[in-house]
Amino acid sequence: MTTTPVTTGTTGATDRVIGYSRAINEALAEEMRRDERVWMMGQDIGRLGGVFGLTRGLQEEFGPMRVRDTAINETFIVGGAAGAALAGTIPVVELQFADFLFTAADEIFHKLAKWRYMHGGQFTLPVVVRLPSGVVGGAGAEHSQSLETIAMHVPGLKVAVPATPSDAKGLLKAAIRDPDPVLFFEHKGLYRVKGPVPESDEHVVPFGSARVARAGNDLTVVATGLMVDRALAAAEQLAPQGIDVEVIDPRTLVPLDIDTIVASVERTHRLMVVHEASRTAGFGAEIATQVQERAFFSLDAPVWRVCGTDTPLPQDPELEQACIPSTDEIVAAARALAAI
Amino acid sequence: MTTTPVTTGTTGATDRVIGYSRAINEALAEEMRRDERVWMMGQDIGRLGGVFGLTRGLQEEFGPMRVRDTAINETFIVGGAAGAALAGTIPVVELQFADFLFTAADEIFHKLAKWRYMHGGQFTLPVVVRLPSGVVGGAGAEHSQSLETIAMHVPGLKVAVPATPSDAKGLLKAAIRDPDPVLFFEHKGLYRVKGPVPESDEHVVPFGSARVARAGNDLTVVATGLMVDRALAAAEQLAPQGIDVEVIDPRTLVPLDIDTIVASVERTHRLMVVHEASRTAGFGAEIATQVQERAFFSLDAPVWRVCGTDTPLPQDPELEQACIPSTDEIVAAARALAAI
Amino acid sequence: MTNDPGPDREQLEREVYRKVVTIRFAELRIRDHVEKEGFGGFWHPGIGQEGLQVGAVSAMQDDDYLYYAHRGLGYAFAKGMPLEPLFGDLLGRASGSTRGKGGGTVHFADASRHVLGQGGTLGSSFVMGAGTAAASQLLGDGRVTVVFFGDGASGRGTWHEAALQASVWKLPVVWICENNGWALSARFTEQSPTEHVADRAPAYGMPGVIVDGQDAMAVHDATAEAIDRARRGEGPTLIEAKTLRIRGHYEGDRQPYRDDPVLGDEIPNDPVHRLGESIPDDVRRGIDAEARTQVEQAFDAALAAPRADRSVIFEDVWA
Amino acid sequence: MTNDPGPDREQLEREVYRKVVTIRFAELRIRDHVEKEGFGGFWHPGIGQEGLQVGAVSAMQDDDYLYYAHRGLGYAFAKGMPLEPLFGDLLGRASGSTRGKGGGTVHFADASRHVLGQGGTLGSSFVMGAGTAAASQLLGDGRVTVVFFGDGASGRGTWHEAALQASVWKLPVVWICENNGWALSARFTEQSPTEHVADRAPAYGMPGVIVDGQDAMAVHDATAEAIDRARRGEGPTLIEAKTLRIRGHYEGDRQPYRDDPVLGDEIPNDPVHRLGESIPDDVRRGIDAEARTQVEQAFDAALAAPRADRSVIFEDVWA
Ligand SMILES: Cc1ncc(C[n+]2csc(CCOP(=O)(O)OP(=O)(O)O)c2C)c(N)n1
Ligand SMILES: Cc1ncc(C[n+]2csc(CCOP(=O)(O)OP(=O)(O)O)c2C)c(N)n1
Ligand SMILES: [Mg+2]
Ligand SMILES: [Mg+2]
Repeated sequence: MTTTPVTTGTTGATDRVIGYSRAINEALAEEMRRDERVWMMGQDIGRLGGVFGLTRGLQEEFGPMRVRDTAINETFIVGGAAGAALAGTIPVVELQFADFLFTAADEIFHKLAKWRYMHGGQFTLPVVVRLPSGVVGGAGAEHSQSLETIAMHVPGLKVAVPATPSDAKGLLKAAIRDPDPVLFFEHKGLYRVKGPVPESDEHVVPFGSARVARAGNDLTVVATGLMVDRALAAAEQLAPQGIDVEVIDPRTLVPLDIDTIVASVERTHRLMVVHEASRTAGFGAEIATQVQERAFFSLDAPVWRVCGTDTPLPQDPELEQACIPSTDEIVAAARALAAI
Repeated sequence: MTTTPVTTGTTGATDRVIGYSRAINEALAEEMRRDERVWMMGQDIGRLGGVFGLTRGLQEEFGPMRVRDTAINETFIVGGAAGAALAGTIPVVELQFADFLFTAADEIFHKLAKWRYMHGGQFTLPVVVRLPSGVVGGAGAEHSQSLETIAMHVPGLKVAVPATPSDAKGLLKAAIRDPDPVLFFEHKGLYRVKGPVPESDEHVVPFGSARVARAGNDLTVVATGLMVDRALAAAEQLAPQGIDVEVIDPRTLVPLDIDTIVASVERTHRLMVVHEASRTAGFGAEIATQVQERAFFSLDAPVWRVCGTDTPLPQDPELEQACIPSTDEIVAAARALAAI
Repeated sequence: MTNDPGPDREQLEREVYRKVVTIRFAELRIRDHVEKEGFGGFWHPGIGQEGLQVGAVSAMQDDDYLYYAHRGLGYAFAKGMPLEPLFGDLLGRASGSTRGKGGGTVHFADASRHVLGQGGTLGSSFVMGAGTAAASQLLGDGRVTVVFFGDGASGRGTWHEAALQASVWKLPVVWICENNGWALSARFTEQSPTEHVADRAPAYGMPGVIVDGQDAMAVHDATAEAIDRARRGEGPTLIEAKTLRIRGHYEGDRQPYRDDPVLGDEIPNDPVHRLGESIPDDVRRGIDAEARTQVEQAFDAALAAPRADRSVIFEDVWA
Repeated sequence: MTNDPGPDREQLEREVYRKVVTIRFAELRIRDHVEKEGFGGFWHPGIGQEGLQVGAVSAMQDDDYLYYAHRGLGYAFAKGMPLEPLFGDLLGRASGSTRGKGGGTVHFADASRHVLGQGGTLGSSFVMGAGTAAASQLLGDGRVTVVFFGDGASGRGTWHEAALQASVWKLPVVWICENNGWALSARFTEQSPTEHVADRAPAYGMPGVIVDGQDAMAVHDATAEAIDRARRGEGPTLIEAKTLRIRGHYEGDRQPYRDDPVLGDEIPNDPVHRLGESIPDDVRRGIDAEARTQVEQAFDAALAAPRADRSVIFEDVWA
């Protein structure tokens, strides 16, 4: 079942509590103010402000040339961004649904990922592709997927998976400032979630630094996106049962901060990875494999995964929730794993 | 460095020694003779017989309507195959390079993989997409990739990775007879390799049954495609050093015969996965993870991977070989792993 | 069904009217439900576009293949699908044509009636439709494939790849563009350098026909001609039916992006009225009453049907 | 460089001749190498198509952007890239423009000369080129982007998406189709329902210009006009240069798929001869001799250069 919006993270002195959507919108506005070369294109992002409202007000402030509505042409949106980057601009483009990366896959996995390499490092491709991701309520098999693992497998793309408003803002700002192409997976189920965000134009979260969302000693749980809050909720349920869970959110999959995860497992001796993406060949397998490669003799039990089903996602909003991990499933799995 | 073509497998009484290409060509011809609904389309497959010569002679035998040359339109080749399957035919299509699945990704990962599911099981999509895969000599970053893991991650697609002429023929025949869509990854580097193939129109290799290419007791090596021969060569080098390697070729990744792998590891207590695909989030991670999930306490050492580099592939034929596992690397890694 | 004058024509017109008015009631019933009960997912209303949908499909034979678009149920109903499974899909019921699973606002199917379904990515049916037609050509089964799409979808590259190949191969396929002037928040005039989608037909060596989409019988006739042409082996035709998007992109869309007045409930050039004109009042009233009852009963039945069981999640991944 | 008559024109013609003949010698030198030494990868000869490549690029300003196609080196050389790095790429040398790594037969680049490279998937430069032009429009830098492509590549959907958007946005981009009648083993006539690629231009609301691709100066003039138009903000133009594929798809292709006689070494309507006609013999001989030497020296230097070190494999993945 859907979790209701919750506030995550601790509030600092100068933090405001704002929504994940608002945080993204602020990052876009601030970076466009900071650097004239930054611009955006995508379907319905201008006059409408985006199908999820993420770009609201930006066309008013920056005009129709810097916040540009395209036709229904994903290969142009992404491939055009690659070409525009070669000409000295910094395009931040939106696909309406992360799933649509398949309609521009040559542009993402060949052009963005490899152009620099193929041409001997003569160019940089500072492009950000914003990808509203994950299950959100009846959007169906081609509008609900979590496809970040594919981006992790193809070398040349950085991959962000923010789980909180603060990270959404800070990672997006980092992505825009990064000279490399970034696939930025925003979770649609988090858009309305609120949380503390530092009051600063320079709130930039570096790629490759995991966040320990909850410290614990008995079991390490790695989770991303919507699953971070569910893992935290599970941890709260498990604490009174004597299972003290450490929850780690890697925040970016490329680069991946495996050191933080390994260090945690070396203390807890148990690891579980939770992700919404379908189980088989998902990024949970990569994390599991790296951890056992590096800390095999620290592990007291196998690494477990709690993941999305190996099925397409049904369109029904109730059925689709049954395809991704619930807090209850995480609790049950964690208890069983802790008992091994 | 490139291995020279070798003969793999044992020869049965009624076997002939033929090439991997020839085996594929025979499978196509036999299945088209057997079932009128089977037909093919793709670029240059008719009059030319395919850029790699795989479909030579087929247009002569079956005519230009059943072996049909298309324009340069990968979305049509795959999406059209999906539509043609709905109308009661069995299309076997070729993309000139496996990499081009990115130019038809919506058609592969959405249409082929999900159409049946989205429409409540009313349709079957018996489509085979033939995908010449892997490094072959100076073809470059967008013509040399091993992308089978992506197909493994997206539910709804079966995935074959034949390593021998016999399996190429038997699996292709199984693929054509399968009611589900199959991505058939042929390794370009194996096209000229010869091996024994049963003399029978009914040589069908079932999906989901791994082949133990070499029995051994000290270490299990799982390898696919071009890597099977390298793993076998490594095993021969290791045997006199007292390391008896079992080499398992899963032959299909979806479905995956994990039972055979787990059973082997329960005897050898050590596992190494070798693949040409780039390391991170490759299928080696999935196999490693499943094995430690199911046989953690049988493992005496971490599961290791010997894989392609996490880089795009350079176009230079020498440099590209340095990006994929060599026999020497497999030998070195196996020795180190056996010593843990 | 062909374009005869005389009694056959009259019967055809009544049948088209019956289907159009049934769909209209269905559209209104769904709107009512969405407004009052809310709804899991999005509903893209086809209200006002029913005439062209029914008109075109009425020119198809039973075993011709249909790929519909996302705006309403008119296409599928016109092809013979009963209302209950359509509502069932919409409401996520086990009685839906997709057994409540793949269903919802854009997916329904009926293999027996050759309603082949729809992809969630716009424009994916261009290539699929051409492929279906290629199969018919190969099998010599005499079937024609009809593919509906919006003006927005016409910009996708799959159009180009499918249309070139279909034309060169002379495939039996008919493309019907419902040009309602909008693609979500974007006006067609902002997405197209030419005035009409049909202006692109010569690039593909195929006829481009523009027809008034509010005139169901005109769309029927244009489609019948294109289908005949396709069946004769002369290749594809591009039909552009000019229509209007009466409601927003989805039911509930307040259309803040519009600078012109949003259309009210009044449907300009309403296909229902237009078709109704030539039908005697009492006959028309009879048809209306029956249609209304049919819709109410089917919707109630769908509402009363059970939701799909979770076990269906794992079904139909593999054949 | 504009289309003046008089002394400027004469100088331009000589410069075009010099570049065309240099590329011709380069083509012959490479063929020789491929035949004698073999070659890692494929070489797609541009022999016979050099005239149109050089003619078109000669109409570009230094800071205009170039996306070339896979047939030969003419485009890049004409844009000012020296021969040695081009040969270096071809031969996998560290001295290649891509440092011997991404190089080979289809990738080379020169950021300083705005030679932006090429994708291995045909048609990917349609969308990239439109994007580069969109950046120029945004920055107001006055630059024009020129995109070369083959008749086969014209069938890819990326063309449709890029061309529609470029036309609606009036982007400063010029599309140049080298129609050599073949896409690998497929004749253009089997891939296109229209006689000319340029017949598709009206669908995109842009001018479509057909020009004799063996006439370098005619291609120059057509390109100059299209570039002017683009620079004035009037949007894209589609130029179709009719040419011939003299050798097979790749060097060594025996073209078993052809039912007509394969072209020999004689180049019909040879652009070299055509350009040479108006140049006095002694001047021409001087240019030829210099070009020949230049090619020999550059090729020898490339051959002598070291191969790239394995360490480059891990470079340039990230900035
Ligand atoms: C490839 C793809 N891009 C974007 C979308 C999101 N989307 C759904 S409907 C729509 C507008 C479609 O406009 P049109 O084709 O004219 O149909 P209409 O809604 O007007 O009937 C968009 C952009 C999509 N489903 N698929
Ligand atoms: C998307 C894609 N499909 C197929 C190919 C394989 N391929 C390379 S060149 C070629 C023929 C190209 O023909 P054309 O565009 O006319 O150029 P020409 O070779 O005649 O110069 C093909 C099919 C490719 N590189 N990319
Ligand atoms: Mg529309
Ligand atoms: Mg050509």
